[in-house]
Amino acid sequence: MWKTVLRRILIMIPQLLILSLLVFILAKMMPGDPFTGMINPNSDPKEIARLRQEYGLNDPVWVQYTRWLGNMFHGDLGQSYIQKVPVTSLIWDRAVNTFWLSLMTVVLTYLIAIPLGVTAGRHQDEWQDHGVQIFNYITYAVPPFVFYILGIWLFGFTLGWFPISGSVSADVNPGTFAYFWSRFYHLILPSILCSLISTTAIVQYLRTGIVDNKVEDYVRTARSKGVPENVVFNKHILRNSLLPIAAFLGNTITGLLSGSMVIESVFSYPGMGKLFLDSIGQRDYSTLTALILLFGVLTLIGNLLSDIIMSIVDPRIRIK
Amino acid sequence: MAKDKNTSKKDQNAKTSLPPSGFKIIVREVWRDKVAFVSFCIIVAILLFTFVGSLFLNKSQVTEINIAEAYYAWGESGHVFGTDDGGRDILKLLMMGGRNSILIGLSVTVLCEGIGLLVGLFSGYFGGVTDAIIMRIVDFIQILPMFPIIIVLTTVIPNYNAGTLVWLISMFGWTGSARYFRAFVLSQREREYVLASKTSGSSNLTIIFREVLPNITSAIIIEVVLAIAGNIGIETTLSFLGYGLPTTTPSLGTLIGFANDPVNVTTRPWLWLPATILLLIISLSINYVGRALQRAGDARQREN
Amino acid sequence: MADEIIEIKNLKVHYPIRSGFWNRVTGYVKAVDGINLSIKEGETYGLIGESGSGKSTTGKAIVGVEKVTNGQILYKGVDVTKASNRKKLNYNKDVQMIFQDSMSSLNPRKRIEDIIAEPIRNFENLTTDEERKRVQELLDIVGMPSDAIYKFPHEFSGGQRQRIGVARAVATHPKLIVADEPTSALDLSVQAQVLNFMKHIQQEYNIAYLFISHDLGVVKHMSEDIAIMHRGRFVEIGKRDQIYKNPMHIYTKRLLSAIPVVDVENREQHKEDRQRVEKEFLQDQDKWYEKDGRVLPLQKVGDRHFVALPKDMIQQELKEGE
Amino acid sequence: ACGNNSNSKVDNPTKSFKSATPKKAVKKGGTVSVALESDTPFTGIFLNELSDTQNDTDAMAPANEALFDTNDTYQINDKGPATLKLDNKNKTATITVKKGVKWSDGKQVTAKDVEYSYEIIANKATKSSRYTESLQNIVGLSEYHDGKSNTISGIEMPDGDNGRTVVLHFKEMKPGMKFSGNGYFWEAAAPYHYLKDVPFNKLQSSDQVRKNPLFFGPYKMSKVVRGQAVTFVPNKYYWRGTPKLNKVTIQVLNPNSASQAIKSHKYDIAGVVNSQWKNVANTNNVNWIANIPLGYSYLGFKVGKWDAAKGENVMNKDSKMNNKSLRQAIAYGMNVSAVTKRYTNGLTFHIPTLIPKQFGKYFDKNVKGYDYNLKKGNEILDKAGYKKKGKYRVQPNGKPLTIRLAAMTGTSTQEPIIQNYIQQWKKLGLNVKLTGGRLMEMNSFYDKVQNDSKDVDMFMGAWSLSSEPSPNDLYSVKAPYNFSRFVTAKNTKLLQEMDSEKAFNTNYRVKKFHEWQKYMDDEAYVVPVSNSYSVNAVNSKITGYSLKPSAANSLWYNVGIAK
Amino acid sequence: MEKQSDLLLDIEHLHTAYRLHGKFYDAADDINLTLKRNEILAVVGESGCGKSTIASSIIGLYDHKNTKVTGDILYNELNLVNLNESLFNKIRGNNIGMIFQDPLASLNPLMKVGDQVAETLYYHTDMDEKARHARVIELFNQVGMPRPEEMYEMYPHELSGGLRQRVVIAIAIACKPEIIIADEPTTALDVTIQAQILDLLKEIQKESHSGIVLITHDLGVVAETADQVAVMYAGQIVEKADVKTIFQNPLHPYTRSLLHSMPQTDDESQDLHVIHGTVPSLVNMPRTGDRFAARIPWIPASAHEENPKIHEVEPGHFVRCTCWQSFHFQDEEKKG
Ligand SMILES: Nc1ncnc2c1ncn2[C@@H]1O[C@H](COP(=O)(O)OP(=O)(O)OP(=O)(O)O)[C@@H](O)[C@H]1O
Ligand SMILES: Nc1ncnc2c1ncn2[C@@H]1O[C@H](COP(=O)(O)OP(=O)(O)OP(=O)(O)O)[C@@H](O)[C@H]1O
Ligand SMILES: [Mg+2]
Ligand SMILES: [Mg+2]
Repeated sequence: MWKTVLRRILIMIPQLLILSLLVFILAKMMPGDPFTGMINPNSDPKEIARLRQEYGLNDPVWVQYTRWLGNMFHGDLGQSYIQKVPVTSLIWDRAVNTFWLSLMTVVLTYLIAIPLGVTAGRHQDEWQDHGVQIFNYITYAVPPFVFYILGIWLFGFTLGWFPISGSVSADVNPGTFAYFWSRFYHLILPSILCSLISTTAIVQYLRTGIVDNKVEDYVRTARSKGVPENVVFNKHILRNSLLPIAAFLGNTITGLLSGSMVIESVFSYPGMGKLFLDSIGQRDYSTLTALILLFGVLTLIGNLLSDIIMSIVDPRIRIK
Repeated sequence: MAKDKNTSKKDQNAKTSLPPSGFKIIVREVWRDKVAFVSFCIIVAILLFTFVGSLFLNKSQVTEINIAEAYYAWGESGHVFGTDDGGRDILKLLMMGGRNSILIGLSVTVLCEGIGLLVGLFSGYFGGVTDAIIMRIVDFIQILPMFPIIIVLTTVIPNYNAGTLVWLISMFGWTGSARYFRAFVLSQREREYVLASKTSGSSNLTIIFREVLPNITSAIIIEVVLAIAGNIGIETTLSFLGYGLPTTTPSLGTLIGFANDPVNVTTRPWLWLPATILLLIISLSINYVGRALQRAGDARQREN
Repeated sequence: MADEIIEIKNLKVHYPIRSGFWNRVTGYVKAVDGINLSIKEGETYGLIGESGSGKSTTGKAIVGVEKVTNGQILYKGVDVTKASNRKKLNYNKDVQMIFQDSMSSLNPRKRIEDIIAEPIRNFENLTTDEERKRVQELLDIVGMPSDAIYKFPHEFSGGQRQRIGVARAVATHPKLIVADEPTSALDLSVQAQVLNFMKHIQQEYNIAYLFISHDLGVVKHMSEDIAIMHRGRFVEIGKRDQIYKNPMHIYTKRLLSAIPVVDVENREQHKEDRQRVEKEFLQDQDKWYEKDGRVLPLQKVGDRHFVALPKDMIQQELKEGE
Repeated sequence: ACGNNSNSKVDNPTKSFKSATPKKAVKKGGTVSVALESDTPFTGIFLNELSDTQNDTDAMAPANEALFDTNDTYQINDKGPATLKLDNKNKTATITVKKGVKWSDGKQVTAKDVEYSYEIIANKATKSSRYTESLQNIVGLSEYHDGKSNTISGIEMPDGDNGRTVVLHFKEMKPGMKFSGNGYFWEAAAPYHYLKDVPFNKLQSSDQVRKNPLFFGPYKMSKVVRGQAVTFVPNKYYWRGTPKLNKVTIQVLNPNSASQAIKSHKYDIAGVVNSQWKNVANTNNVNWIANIPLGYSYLGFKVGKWDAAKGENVMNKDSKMNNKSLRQAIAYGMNVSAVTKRYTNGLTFHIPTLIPKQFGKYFDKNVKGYDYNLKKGNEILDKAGYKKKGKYRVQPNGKPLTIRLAAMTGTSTQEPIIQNYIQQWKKLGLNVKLTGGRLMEMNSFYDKVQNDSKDVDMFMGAWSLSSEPSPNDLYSVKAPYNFSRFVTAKNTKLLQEMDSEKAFNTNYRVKKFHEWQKYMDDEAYVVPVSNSYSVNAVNSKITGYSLKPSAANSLWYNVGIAK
Repeated sequence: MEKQSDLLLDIEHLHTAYRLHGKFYDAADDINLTLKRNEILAVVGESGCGKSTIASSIIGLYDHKNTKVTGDILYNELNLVNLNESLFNKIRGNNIGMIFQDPLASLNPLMKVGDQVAETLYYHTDMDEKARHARVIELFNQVGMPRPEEMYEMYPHELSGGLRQRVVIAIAIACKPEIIIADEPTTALDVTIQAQILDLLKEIQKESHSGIVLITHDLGVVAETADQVAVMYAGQIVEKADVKTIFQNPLHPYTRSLLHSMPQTDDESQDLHVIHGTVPSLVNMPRTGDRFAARIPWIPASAHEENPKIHEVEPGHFVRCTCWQSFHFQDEEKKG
């Protein structure tokens, strides 16, 4: 298997190169540049031109690309034009935030989705099932941001139960319990809202899995062994139905780092999604290319992880 | 003469004994399932409301700004659903917007599913190297972060409108359905009727389109129906992030996008709520119909 | 004497196994590994073997839907392993196939008329009326009511469907039909219908069959010549009686002994025989096979009777047989 | 819409605005939280010489004090941490830091600290964006920048590094030099003793700048949550005395959430988004503290091109928009007052000229600008030969006339407002289309406008101004920011006179300003559109908060909780 | 249960009906069967005649919402019909073992085969884990699996069809049940393996003295293994006797026709016998009169009983309807 994994990783390299070139060109095609935002009567246009020159933005695109690529092979993703810090440190900062938010979201998602899916599958076509389905359809059809904004309005402002922006409050010291609590407290509302609407796919897969597996022959075999019904359900039906969800896991894990543009901008949460949107708005090329590339890598790793996970949990599948 | 009569009678006969796998089973299944039937009626009603309704509207009139009438609430001055920030009538915007969004959803679906179907058919049927190459391309496109790239492209493309939006979304959307259809084709290819056709001397193209394709129609119908439901709402998220359509092109996305501003969420629900509910109803209805179709498809699967 | 209509020389079909770091071909499944066979006009050639022995692969290679790794299939003296040659000859007009699973071999979305007419449309230029007439005739031949042409496959029972499959196979008046387990999915009485029927049309149109099955009773009923296949090769070929009355290879004996016999009185006896053969088969593998488990080359032991055994053993067997 | 329960505070907000909180007795201690409204995180470069975003400036405000206090017309006075003496004859400015002005680590602010700012700004390695043409008026600065010398020859420290006096030598003296924000010299100091060990190229990412910056203002930064929040505690060495509060926190808030934050009192001080005024107007326990910032929005017409080689604007006499009547008619077609009233209840208002009222005498109140008048617009067009052909007018030469308008995205009401103007112009028979079919985001907008794109005939932009009133940077031949690219002899002459030697005479300068405003009003190359109040919701328990220019430098020293 | 009676299973008037389009249709119609210790009872018949229906009724595994079972299935005086689930769970796997047709589908793809066997032991014995493991190995030996220790760790897809079926058998016999129900245990296998599996079943039966219900449609299999045979047609038992009688003196027209259509005759040139018509589906099944009558139309209607009963024509030989007395094959007609 390790050989296979290694091979898959090798195959990723050309894919990423193409992706990086694509992204680089796209980024350069966007109107404006990092210094467009500096236009105001207090800044000297000549100075802006000078900075452009100094940052190498006047070079031909391919020169910029090869320079960027060369630096990247040395682990240097460049300096953010806007934040004026190395992109790696910037991303690292945001990735940590996003990681916690996504982790909470994922955990909650599974905590909510699995019981729902199980209920729906077990009571197929009964009222429980219909209830779950309606919930599912609603969370699927209502645009997420409407959901988030209503949530923030109700729980953040009107009821005042939760903070409404940021990742931590300003007046706590890192390392203390208060700090930890504050971070957690900031996560609760966004992660609950986010998880509520991301349950759809899992619930659906689980339900279908259970409905399908219920009538499989091996379930009949289990019953013929005299296995009690609830064990039949948990040990045989449920476990087998969880397989397709296990396949999600890989992508979910890497999704932990990509963040969600929508939730992060609604909550002004300084994560990867927000960073991405900001870097587009501010034409922060270095951050932008690094991010898209990172998203690409994460997707690839996610697919690989999914395959590995599947091959671990499902003995029938061996990754080739 | 007599023979002719005979055949025509048989033809009638044939019509009545269409296999329950076709259109009939769908109708039957939808009719039997009351929720699906009601949903179907709702869809028809919405289509009438948006498409026929829009016929009576003049686009430039609907999107005309009248600042004096901005922000009328429900029912004020004859605006049933109030007006938006430019004094445009929400009800009329809803009609046109609904139509536009449905059209966008349909076009995206047609493009994505069309390309996906072709790719899936060829890739699945020929297998081997063809399949390997196509699937690598699909893999590559799937690792592209779709939303980020769409957003970048919307800022790059000079005259960004509904058409370009459709193309942009479809550019990424087809891969999923290609994979999906390919899986079906693969399972069909295993069936011996494909071999039988080969030994009967049919060409590959004939086999793909005349033999395999009809057998995955129910999968296609289901996929397409469910995809429409998903695609109608697809521009709303873009609108939220600020990369949606211009307001001169009313759409559900631009209407729901009013919810972007919390002030509107809390104090002017008429701006975004009707569109949200309309979108919800459309999605729900299509989903319920899709479900019934899926059951019809399953029933067929069992019969096979 | 009947002429040979197809001759197979040293046919090999190997499927590559890929593995290793670069996913390179590291080995082959030798599904068919060098068989020689010739089928005569109007005769039935039976092909028997356990699951996975390569029977279907052989059949598919003959009709030209499986890529041949090596060897020749000569039809009218032309090597038809090349697709271009098949096309030139309208090969599949003359060589057709009947499949095991009648449901999956009929396109569920097509009417019977279109199913049966497919080879006619591809190989012959008939007007619509002529074509319909022909389809009606064919249905008539296979004993189906004429209104069947407007129906769909799922409206028929298994036996009927199999007959439709046969009708399609004979539509272009082929000279050879490869029948791959045509009745294994059918009930006893339905099987009888289909088998009878296949025999009838054979007599009527002088069709040759390559009849593939693992049911020895059925093969015996159908075929004059029989080949026993194992691990992609033939272990024994011969006339029906030679095989059934005087089997020489242990594998043939094993197959034969495993057939359930409707002879309640002697069933204990059968069981003992069976187990004795099984034991022999398991014990002396290298006596019967090459060291790497492959089947030995065939040796002639009688008129049209060949067996894959070393010469010395053949002598011994022959003596024992006497 | 909800006109029936008319509420004066809602409909006529400006009446309830004050520029400072009521004076009350202050109690010691307390915490104040401030919302920093921004939809992006702040950068967090806490060094005046390197920071180039307003967010950073706002985020360090309680700790950051400038060298000079000003009066309400931005004229530098002697009340601040340092004094300024201008010598026109010798072309020098002498800055003297007061004794006792100390960094928050207790060290006196020295001449070297003042001088070091210039080093940071001018040194190439720091990549500071503050190295401007105006500053190069200081003798020796560009030589230092180009590496030709190791010191800045035009900056003298007569009492040595540790003295408190710095003498700046200028190549030329400017009338604006006595005003704060003029850009001719730097108004801050950098803690040399604290920064000297940091190489210039590392400065902007160093902890000394990012995490633990040093200031001499009333508070010092105690903690920075990168991009999100800053916490301040009192600077016990502060030269004016002890600040009142125990703690100040500044936190980034999405402007979208501003109104809700105000209503729910999440922050003690928060800005009001003007279009959300109605939602917050009835909030209790807040004082509305407002001022009118220096700046305006405008409609510009493209009549030429920037010649990069020559570094100057070149007007194209034959360009489509180079027709005074057309421009005037377009200006008459804008129902600015109706729009501002509708969407902001007057918090945004129509302005007549390009010099803001806040500049006092320099503002010419006789210039009336263009009020909405379709009839007049139509007349002008008719007279000028723009005949109607079908729905729209054609150019006098008979060619069809389509005017492409570039406009930026902004607040949520920007879209209807622009569409509204387009409709008004349609009533004049003018066919106006948006460049690109929709509002452009900022980058695309400036990309097109700055590069004189063919797709732009007119554009709606906005400038925020420094406290020095001269419009030279925006409208002169040599100004790249003269996006209209109009160049006329009269304009050039007026602008030059404004900043000439003679203009040290204030009356002369005022006269020239008035002449220029009249000229610009008539020519209408750039039509002023509107300006807005900037309103802050300040918790009524807070006292000492003021938006008066004279209070700016000592603002945070004065803010406290009322007893 | 010191003294065990020889009668293991007594099925009386069993009716099993499935709900189709809202109505219940009997798929097993008045079934009377007995199974004795040391006996293999074969139930034969063509596809769809209700064989599996009987099996699932005995072991109580059917969809309770859409299936109606009435009558008695007595096991040691315990009526299994509509027995309480938890009680039934004590019996399933323990007293009654079941072997299914498709060995791949019948095994959980995600569990090691050894664990699947051990699971039965877990619910019916108080063995600890080690003991269970040992017992599984013992069972694997018993069913003739090579390298049982290794096999324990395998997953179903890693085994060949024959080995999988052995695992399924091991599951069924793990607790030495008194009754084993084998529903077409060899249909999916090829001849040599089929023979091995059948031999194995017989051995097991010999050793454990259990009773086996063997469901099949292959008359050869019946001849090789069964002691008692019940021939089914359209939901009913049409003939029941010991195996010798069935093959040597078949009476019911259906039994005779089936035997006749086997390709076992030595004269290959002759046509095989074909039974006229087709098997009726559940919904179209005639509910009155002789269900087989339609397929032997040349036998006059008067020969059939109006409501065919099953008759004991000689001791231990039961035949439904009296039509057998006047039955002859169509081509024998002339001979009279
Ligand atoms: N496409 C393929 N790729 C790889 N191996 C294959 C392929 N098709 C068949 N094989 C292998 O070739 C061998 C022969 O297969 P074949 O289908 O000819 O057997 P068969 O005798 O027809 O068996 P059965 O009685 O089960 O139909 C088997 O081991 C099979 O696994
Ligand atoms: N769950 C069910 N619901 C409805 N009808 C059923 C159900 N199960 C079986 N049947 C019908 O009952 C009849 C008897 O079915 P059963 O499975 O017992 O036949 P069988 O003799 O086992 O056939 P086979 O040899 O094909 O396994 C058939 O007509 C079948 O279609
Ligand atoms: Mg085969
Ligand atoms: Mg069955």
